[in-house]
Amino acid sequence: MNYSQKVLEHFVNPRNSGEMENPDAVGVSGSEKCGDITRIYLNIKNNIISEAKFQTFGCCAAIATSSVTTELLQGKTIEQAMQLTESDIVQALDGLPPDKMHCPAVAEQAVKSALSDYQAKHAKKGKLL
Amino acid sequence: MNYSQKVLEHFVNPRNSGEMENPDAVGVSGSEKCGDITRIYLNIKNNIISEAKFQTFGCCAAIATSSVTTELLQGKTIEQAMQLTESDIVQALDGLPPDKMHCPAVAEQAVKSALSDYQAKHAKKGKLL
Amino acid sequence: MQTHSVYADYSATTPVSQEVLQAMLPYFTESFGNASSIYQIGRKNEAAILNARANIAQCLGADPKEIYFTSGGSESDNWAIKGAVDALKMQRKRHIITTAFEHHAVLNTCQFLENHGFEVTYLPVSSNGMVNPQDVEKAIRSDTAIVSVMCVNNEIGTIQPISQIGEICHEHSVLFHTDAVQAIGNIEIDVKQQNIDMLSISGHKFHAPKGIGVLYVRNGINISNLIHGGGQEMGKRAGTENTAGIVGISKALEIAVSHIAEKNERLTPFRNRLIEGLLQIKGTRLNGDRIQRVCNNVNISIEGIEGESLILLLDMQGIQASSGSACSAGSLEPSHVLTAIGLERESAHSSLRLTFGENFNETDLQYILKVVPECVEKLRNISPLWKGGQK
Amino acid sequence: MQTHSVYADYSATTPVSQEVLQAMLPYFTESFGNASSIYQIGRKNEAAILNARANIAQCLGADPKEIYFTSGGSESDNWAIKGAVDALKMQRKRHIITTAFEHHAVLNTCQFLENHGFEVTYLPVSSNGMVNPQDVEKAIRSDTAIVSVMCVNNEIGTIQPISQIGEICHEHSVLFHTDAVQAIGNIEIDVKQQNIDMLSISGHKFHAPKGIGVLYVRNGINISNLIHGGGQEMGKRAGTENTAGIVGISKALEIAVSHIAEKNERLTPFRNRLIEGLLQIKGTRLNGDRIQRVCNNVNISIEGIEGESLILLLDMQGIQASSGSACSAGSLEPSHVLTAIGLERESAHSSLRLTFGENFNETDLQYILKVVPECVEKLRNISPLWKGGQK
Ligand SMILES: Cc1ncc(COP(=O)(O)O)c(C=O)c1O
Ligand SMILES: Cc1ncc(COP(=O)(O)O)c(C=O)c1O
Repeated sequence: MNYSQKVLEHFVNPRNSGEMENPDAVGVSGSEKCGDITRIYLNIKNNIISEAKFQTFGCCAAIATSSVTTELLQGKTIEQAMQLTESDIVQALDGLPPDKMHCPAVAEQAVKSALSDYQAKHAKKGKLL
Repeated sequence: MNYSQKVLEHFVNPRNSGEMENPDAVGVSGSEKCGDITRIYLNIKNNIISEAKFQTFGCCAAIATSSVTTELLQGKTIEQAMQLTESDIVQALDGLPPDKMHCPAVAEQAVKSALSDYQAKHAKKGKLL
Repeated sequence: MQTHSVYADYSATTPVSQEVLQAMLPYFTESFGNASSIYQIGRKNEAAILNARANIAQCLGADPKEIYFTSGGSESDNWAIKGAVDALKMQRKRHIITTAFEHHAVLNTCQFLENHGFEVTYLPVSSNGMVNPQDVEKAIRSDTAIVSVMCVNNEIGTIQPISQIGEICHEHSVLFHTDAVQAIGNIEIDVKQQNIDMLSISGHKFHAPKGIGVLYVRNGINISNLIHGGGQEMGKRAGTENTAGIVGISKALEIAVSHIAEKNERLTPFRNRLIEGLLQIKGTRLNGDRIQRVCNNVNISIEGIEGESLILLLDMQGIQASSGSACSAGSLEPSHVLTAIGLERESAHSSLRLTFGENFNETDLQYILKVVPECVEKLRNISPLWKGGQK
Repeated sequence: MQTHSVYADYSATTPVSQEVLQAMLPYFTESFGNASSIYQIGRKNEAAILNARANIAQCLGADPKEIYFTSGGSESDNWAIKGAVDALKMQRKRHIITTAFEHHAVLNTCQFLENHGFEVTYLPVSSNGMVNPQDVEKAIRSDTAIVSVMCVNNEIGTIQPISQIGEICHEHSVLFHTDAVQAIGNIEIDVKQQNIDMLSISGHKFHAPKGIGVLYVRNGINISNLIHGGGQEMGKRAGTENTAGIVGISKALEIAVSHIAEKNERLTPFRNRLIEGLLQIKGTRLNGDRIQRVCNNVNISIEGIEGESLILLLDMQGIQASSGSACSAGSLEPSHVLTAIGLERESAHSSLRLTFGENFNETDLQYILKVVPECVEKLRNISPLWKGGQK
């Protein structure tokens, strides 16, 4: 199990960690039973992600993955964010050990879930108005 | 496989080895197939073993056993020689490794066979005269 | 940044001690002969092995002819169980009893045998990590070949009632094997007094090198070979003798057993203070009995954090520890030992095992008690599962 | 008295070289961590093992994922054969083909399997110690699981037509295993080019320590585990990794394969002169083919004398050699290899094997050619079976 410097750095100094007060969207993914659970919080202004935060219960790779994901989301439009892939995340971390290649999927799913949460709410609001 | 000094000494400098010319008795024992064969030659004067020689094909223990046996036989009466046991031989060698405890039996048998050879011839002669 | 370092993973492995290494070195280079050879450098090695066998026998209360060298604890466990049931198969003994929290060397061997027509009973363990001898007795059937219960659990350090279990086995004429890999140097072993028929040991757990182990097999018990070939180990385990390893494990065992009392006296107070100190952290629990445990094992579950990330944070602070057994590191399965004692999968993922060495000292203790809470705090701050004690 | 000394039993075992020992030493003491642990000293060991696996793979023309570490040649042989037939048992493949002159690690494994419902064909070998690939082809049946033929015989040093045998096996979709324990450093091995599915190696035959070996298993071939437990060796061979041994065997193999040409060039003339010189002794014969043999093996039968006593006399003169394989020393059985090539039991008891090392030199040669005839003479003088050439 050899982590890249990038992974270790994000693990030791995670960016944007912690709960967000009044997020515009929240997504959860993973399963505590598998040892991994990630929550992604988003603030969205004018279709653009102005702030992303995370909370993760999981291994070093899971934490680093969430951390880098929040960085990748910053400033992206919803459409851009929707296109974020596992391999974007792996690349941003300078790679992950083979045993840990499932982590980006958890993060990606949390993001997608947050975004659909937002779109659902937004769509509803739109209709109501 | 640890041989006593005595065994090694007899092995390196065997006593009374080689063929005897005109022996009064010869005995053979062992089987080449088992890797051991010993021939004992005796010169007998007035019921007493005046000279004993041996030839042995076999391991270090077999050679040392034969060598020490010829020493033990020297000067013995036929009756005394008949009573020579495996353990006398083992003792004279300061012991033998467990794997080699079959060697004295080969020597003892060669002696017995030489002696019965002699007794048979002698008895016949006695009867004929 | 790092101010101190403590290796606290002695149950995973230990360094070879200088004394042991010095004893081994000649057998790599000068005295390298094949112990089965008949010339002098071979016989010299044979003598060293005989010596080691006798020395190990004495350390365990056994006879030298009952000591077989193997490549480690896993081979010993495999050989004991597979060898015993193979030798007994003509008697139609097709049942094996073991426990739910054995090492995988035992568990996976049993599972393999299940696929080969054997039936296995996995006894439960209590919530404090103890096997009940009565459970063993109840599980014994007329076709039971062997009972295998470990001396000391490798994760939670609980000491099992081996001697009683052995007695029960003997009353029912069933073979009794125990995995003593984690017991050596921590508790006294006397195979005769403790009614043990077969016992596994692994050198690297007590300062001998990796790749050498012992299986004790009581005189009169016939087990099939696991590794067939040359006539080494009295015809029971083939392979050119690892003389350096054999000399090493003999020396290491001698040192280990002669320091048991001293080690217990020294380490027990540290263990107790460590347990007390760590349980000050909110949302923690001790895994395994507090009293019936070896003197160098602490295992706690820490709510809201995951084991691997704690281990890595601790490593960055100079503390080497483990979470679950070293063997299952890298797997996502929660520890089978912790689930066996009733932990939910979540808490089983949140365990920290500290197992310390003979030289553990006050500074080490203080350092751990300072660093662990900090690391836990840090991870809880980013955990979605931690709400300050009230989930 | 003794004027010179020559260790000429390299096929029995070799000393660990200084280079190999130096590579190993850090892994006993400083870098001792468990390779399965996730902290840094564990990961450092894991990296050393990955490195070794890649290096060994390269030496053999294999993929790193095809290299498994074992405790030696015997375990590798046992695992390959037992593991393969166990994995194939559902397909009702219950037939094994091997040869009459394999090492006991193969022969006794096959015998064990015969007692477990398998059928084994032991192919004959020719009087010059060669296996005929056609014999392999003829022996293959629809239920043949595996063919095991050694690369180089350990007693008489003959080099077998492995590549052809492998090709035949593959034409018939049968697994091909070869015991290459005596081949390493003497002949080139390329598992892919030589159609080898599984290959056994033992470290101590080429200056690595005793107690470490390798089994190569071609990608896509599934064999059952021999030693179950932890997830080491990609889940196929349990036991805490013997990092020092692994680093040692990697280094030693690298050195051995890079010196094959040089070694052959240097030793072949010595071997030939030794054979010629020793055959000057009346009543001697060469065992094994004169050409198809490794560069460091001489094996002759000497009428009228018994092997062990010759070995001991030679040892007293500083020459270490063997008679029959080291493994069968101490047993009274004549060498099965020599009887397989058609020797009478008597001549099989009268063999001398000299296997020399890389540094064998002119002085060694001259010394052997002087001492051996003297010792033979001495023993023949007391032998009842020697009558100066005419029995
Ligand atoms: C051809 C052959 N196979 C297997 C072995 C067994 O190797 P080890 O004794 O290292 O287990 C040996 C050596 O004794 C050998 O020469
Ligand atoms: C209880 C127990 N049994 C068996 C083993 C296996 O020992 P080894 O890895 O040396 O084969 C271990 C260590 O990993 C252990 O802790």
